[in-house]
Amino acid sequence: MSSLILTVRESIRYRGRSGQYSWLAHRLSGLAILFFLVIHVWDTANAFFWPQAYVWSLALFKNPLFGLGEIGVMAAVLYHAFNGTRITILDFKPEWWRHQRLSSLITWTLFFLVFIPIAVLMLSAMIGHCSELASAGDSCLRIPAFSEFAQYAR
Amino acid sequence: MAAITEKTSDRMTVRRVQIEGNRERYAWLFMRLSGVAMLVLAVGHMVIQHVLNSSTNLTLQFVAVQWSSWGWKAYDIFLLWMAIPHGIRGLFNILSDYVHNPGLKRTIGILLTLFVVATVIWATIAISLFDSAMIP
Amino acid sequence: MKTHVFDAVIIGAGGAGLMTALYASRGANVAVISKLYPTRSHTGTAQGGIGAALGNVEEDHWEWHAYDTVKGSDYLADQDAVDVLCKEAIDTVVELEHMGLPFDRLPNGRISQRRFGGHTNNETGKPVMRACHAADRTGHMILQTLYQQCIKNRVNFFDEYHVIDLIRVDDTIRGVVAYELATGEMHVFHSKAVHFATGGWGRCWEVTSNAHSLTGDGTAICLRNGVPLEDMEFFQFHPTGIFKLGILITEGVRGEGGILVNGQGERFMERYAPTIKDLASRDVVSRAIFMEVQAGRGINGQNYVHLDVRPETVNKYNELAGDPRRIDRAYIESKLPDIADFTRTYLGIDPVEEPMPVQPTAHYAMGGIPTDVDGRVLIGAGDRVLNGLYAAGECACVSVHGANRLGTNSLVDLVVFGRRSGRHMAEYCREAELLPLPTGTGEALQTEFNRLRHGTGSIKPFELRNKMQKTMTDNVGVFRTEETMTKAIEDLRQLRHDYNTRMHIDDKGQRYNTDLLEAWELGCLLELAEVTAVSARARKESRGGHAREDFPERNDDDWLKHTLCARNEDGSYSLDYKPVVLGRYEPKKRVY
Amino acid sequence: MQATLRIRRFNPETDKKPWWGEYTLENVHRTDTVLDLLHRIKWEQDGTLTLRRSCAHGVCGSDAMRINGANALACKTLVSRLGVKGNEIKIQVEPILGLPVEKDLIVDMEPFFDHYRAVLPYFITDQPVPADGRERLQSQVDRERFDDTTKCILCAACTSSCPSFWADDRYIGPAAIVQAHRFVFDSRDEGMNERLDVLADTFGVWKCRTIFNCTNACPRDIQVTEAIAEVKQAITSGKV
Ligand SMILES: Cc1cc2nc3c(=O)[nH]c(=O)nc-3n(C[C@H](O)[C@H](O)[C@H](O)COP(=O)(O)OP(=O)(O)OC[C@H]3O[C@@H](n4cnc5c(N)ncnc54)[C@H](O)[C@@H]3O)c2cc1C
Ligand code: HEM
Ligand code: SF4
Ligand code: F3S
Ligand code: FES
Repeated sequence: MSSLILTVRESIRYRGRSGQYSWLAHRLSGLAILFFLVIHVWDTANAFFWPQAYVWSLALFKNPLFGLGEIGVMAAVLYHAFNGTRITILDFKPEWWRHQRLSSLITWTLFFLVFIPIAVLMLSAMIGHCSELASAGDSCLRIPAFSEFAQYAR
Repeated sequence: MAAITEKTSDRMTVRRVQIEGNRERYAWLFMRLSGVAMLVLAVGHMVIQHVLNSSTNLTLQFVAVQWSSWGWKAYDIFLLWMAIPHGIRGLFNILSDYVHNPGLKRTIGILLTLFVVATVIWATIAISLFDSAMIP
Repeated sequence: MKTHVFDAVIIGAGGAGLMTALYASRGANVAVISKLYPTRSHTGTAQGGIGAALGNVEEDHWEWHAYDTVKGSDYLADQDAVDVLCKEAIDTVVELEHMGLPFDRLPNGRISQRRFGGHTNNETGKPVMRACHAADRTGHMILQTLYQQCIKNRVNFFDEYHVIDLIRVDDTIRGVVAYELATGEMHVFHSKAVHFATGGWGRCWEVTSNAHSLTGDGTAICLRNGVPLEDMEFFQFHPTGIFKLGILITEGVRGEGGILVNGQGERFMERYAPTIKDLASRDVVSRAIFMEVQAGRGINGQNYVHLDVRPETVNKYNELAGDPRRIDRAYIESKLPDIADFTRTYLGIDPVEEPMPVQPTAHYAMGGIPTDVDGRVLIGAGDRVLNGLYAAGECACVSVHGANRLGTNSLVDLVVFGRRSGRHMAEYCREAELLPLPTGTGEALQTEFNRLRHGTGSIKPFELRNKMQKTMTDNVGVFRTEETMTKAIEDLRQLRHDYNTRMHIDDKGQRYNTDLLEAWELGCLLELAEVTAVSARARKESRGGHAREDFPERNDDDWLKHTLCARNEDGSYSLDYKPVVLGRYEPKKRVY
Repeated sequence: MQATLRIRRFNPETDKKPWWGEYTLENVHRTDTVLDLLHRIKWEQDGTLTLRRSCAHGVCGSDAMRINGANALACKTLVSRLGVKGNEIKIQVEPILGLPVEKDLIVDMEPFFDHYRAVLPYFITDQPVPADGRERLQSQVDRERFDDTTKCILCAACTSSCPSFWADDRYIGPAAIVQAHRFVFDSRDEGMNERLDVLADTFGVWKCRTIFNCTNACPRDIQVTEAIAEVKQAITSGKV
């Protein structure tokens, strides 16, 4: 465990360069996606095994708190995918490792270029949803009750 | 002094090597290959499900429409088979950086493998047996 | 005190020590003791190449190499030993290749060779391509390769152990005493044979190409144990050290066509050595630079000149000389990558675009522990062999370098004589007996170390070291006179007195006490500096690396002989001489 | 100019824990190296400051340490590169990470050399030497392939900059892989199977997560990550 503390502390303290930050971001994004994915898979499986729970969770996930998380996962997937591709390409083309600085720069640029418009789209959808509910006298922040979806019970 | 004018081949010598089979090596390859596959599958999935169709208007009926086609079912199953093992293997890589006790590491490995198998089977059943006609 | 028993111990893990270990370990149980991790040894810094008449590029013969070596030595080298050196050079270089050393290659796949100072075609007098090289890190590759082979052959290493004394009883060798850096513990290595390969002592001077660790320990230990040292007045100043820093710019730069230029933009070596110009031997070039500077022709009137290897300059002079070779940036980057790295790092200068500021730098000890061609240490003018005691490499004096060493010949010296002494030692150990250790071994050293550790004077070692380096540079440098050397001897006596009575160190601890060991090393340096000055003052002529303003000519009638300087009980030094072994080549005037 | 050095100190004989020592030096020049400054502190101010060094020009590999947060050789790091502000400079010096600190800037190098020895870092071949008693032949292209990795001076700057090595010191580390690369891609050497078996193992190349700190830290400008990638490729493709 001491090595965990050391790594975490020094990964921040050590004055590494783009490579170290790419690695940190890749690792953290990978973990974030995994966390989301596991929930997502088990949850989606409910569409078959337990529709009531699934529909309830759909409603729950419309909560802006989850919405923000979703944008985060989007960021994670995009970065992780681009950076993973970068690593893969360089791994199979070793001589390109000479240009790793450039390659991380390209990855980050690409990531922001793609992510920003997507984030805007997602955010506006979320805001639209909330204002719609608000005009109907409801709140998008309300946690839906499980019983609301009794018609889906098997 | 004729020797100096002779020239050896300009071609690089390439030789074959024999390396013992090793799980690490295949895992490494799998991470990259599944990664490339997911570049299309996962990013595509994210864009389609979470951008083009916002989850704010996602409904069971929408899922039913999608899963009425075997094409989409296959897409999702394939993504599932890539993503879960990839992600869990990634988690295992990270854990094995810090878990140095071989016994504990093995146990974690076994548990994670069981988890992958359970998840993949469970979700595959769900997707493939999902019958859109049953949705009201 | 811990005791270890081996057939033989080798002190030093540079090229000489490792080559010896490799051969000795084939027949005996050996230990290599080194105060540095082996790969940190100074052999690793050798750049330009290792000389051997392979004839891979153009006609060459070992006899030519021998002649160049003898001429380079200003006829002070022993010619029987030179023959051994040059003949076996070929074989050893090939052996290194067989051990995996990655030499640069020619288009036909053979070892690449280049020009180097003082190496000539004996018929035309023109430079010959004799220096086998691996880019400009030949020494690094030799050191790595030999260390790798030692690992392969499971040689025992004691890394970061300082040897501080030899155990000699009358005329027999019983082992050495070492100080373990990590713990501060004394260890006795009990053995039948001892081999010194501890390298040079360039740290006696201010501006030097030598590592901080090159403090002549083994040579000083031998001196203290009754071995008179040979030819100590001959210390080589390499002409091209980086201005002020002393970091070496290999002669290979000039081998590749680089030239020296003075403040007036003149290629001054044309005046001093009309035939081979910038590739004259080192003493000649160093003196030329010194004289240019004295005459006010340094760059901007300062005490340095320029070394110019810009492609346009090199190509211009090649064209003038009718030499078809042309070079470009890529060529320099591939042949001299480390040099380019040094100048970029330390000077911010790109050698492809700007000339480099250089000045002579203290570089190599021609003298040292006298040995025969099998590495056996010889005592006194009668060449009495001290059984079981060996030396090789820079700390030893065979003597193949005489009054001035040719570039590339040191690396040859290491491997040729390392190999021979390793073989001889293995054989010796087969027959010799392990004699008992005398009682009280190492106690005197404990006392000495305690004295150093707990000294209460007011002076710190570095002050003494600075003073020593200054007086050696000012008074026993490229040029010397009776007066300057007398001054140096007086200064050094005073420093030695201060060292013994008025010094203190800060670190009183046991573990990793580098403060203590630096102080002890200073003791070695002071002693060798004084031996150098004493030997030099007595030699009333100029020869090779020993240039006297008051005796500018070589004097073969009186001085064609080796100096031997012994240490007396009371700490004073006395001199003796022995004849030079001549052979095929009669001494004549040296012109390049 | 004036330099302030913060140095991580630890003396096992007197200290329970490491501490920061602060030292001020006057008359520091832009061309001074960090080693010069450490020497001045050791010689003029505090002789107990302990470090390894020898050649003083970046070729012996003794003085890898952590300077302003990143690994480098003290003797190859010029003050001018460390961010001089006006007439002042602040420099922080620590021992390299991942190896046990023995005293001040000295770490235990044995684990590092153990890993080095594990890759069989020596020439292996069964081929007899040429009958003419001369050198083996090697073409210039074949020689060029491993040129970069022959430059390694075993300074440990790379291995001790690698987060993967900090996490698990059984990882063989970039330096050992560089050393193995030097032999694996030498057309004269025949030990590639044994060597690659070591490197293909759990603590071999797969522990490299291409973090690239090693390449940035290498004072010899070796393309370390590239060399590691070549080894990975040799293992996956079965060709060298
Ligand atoms: C910058 C430079 C460039 C050079 N270029 C060339 C060249 O191109 N061609 C050429 O032929 N020559 C060259 N030389 C000269 C040559 O490199 C050296 O003379 C030679 O390497 C010396 O080798 P060595 O084995 O005798 O000693 P070193 O390599 O200096 O090794 C000394 C060993 O002794 C050990 N040691 C010392 N004292 C003790 C002690 N008290 N206890 C235990 N161990 C101890 C050290 O740890 C070290 O392992 C160059 C020299 C320098 C400085
Ligand atoms: C979208 C396309 C993806 C690509 C191109 C990709 C690529 C990669 C690659 C190449 C690695 C190996 C990194 C290394 O060994 O240094 C990796 C690691 C990892 N991936 Fe992915 N991946 C993708 C999607 C995912 C998904 C969906 C998840 C989550 C389930 C995930 C989780 C992880 C984790 C946890 C790691 C381990 C990180 C580490 O070791 O630091 N990845 N990915
Ligand atoms: S690869 Fe570079 S950083 Fe690593 S040990 Fe070798 S020289 Fe040092
Ligand atoms: S820092 Fe470490 S993870 Fe790989 S690229 Fe270098 S060895
Ligand atoms: S002292 Fe030799 S590398 Fe720094």
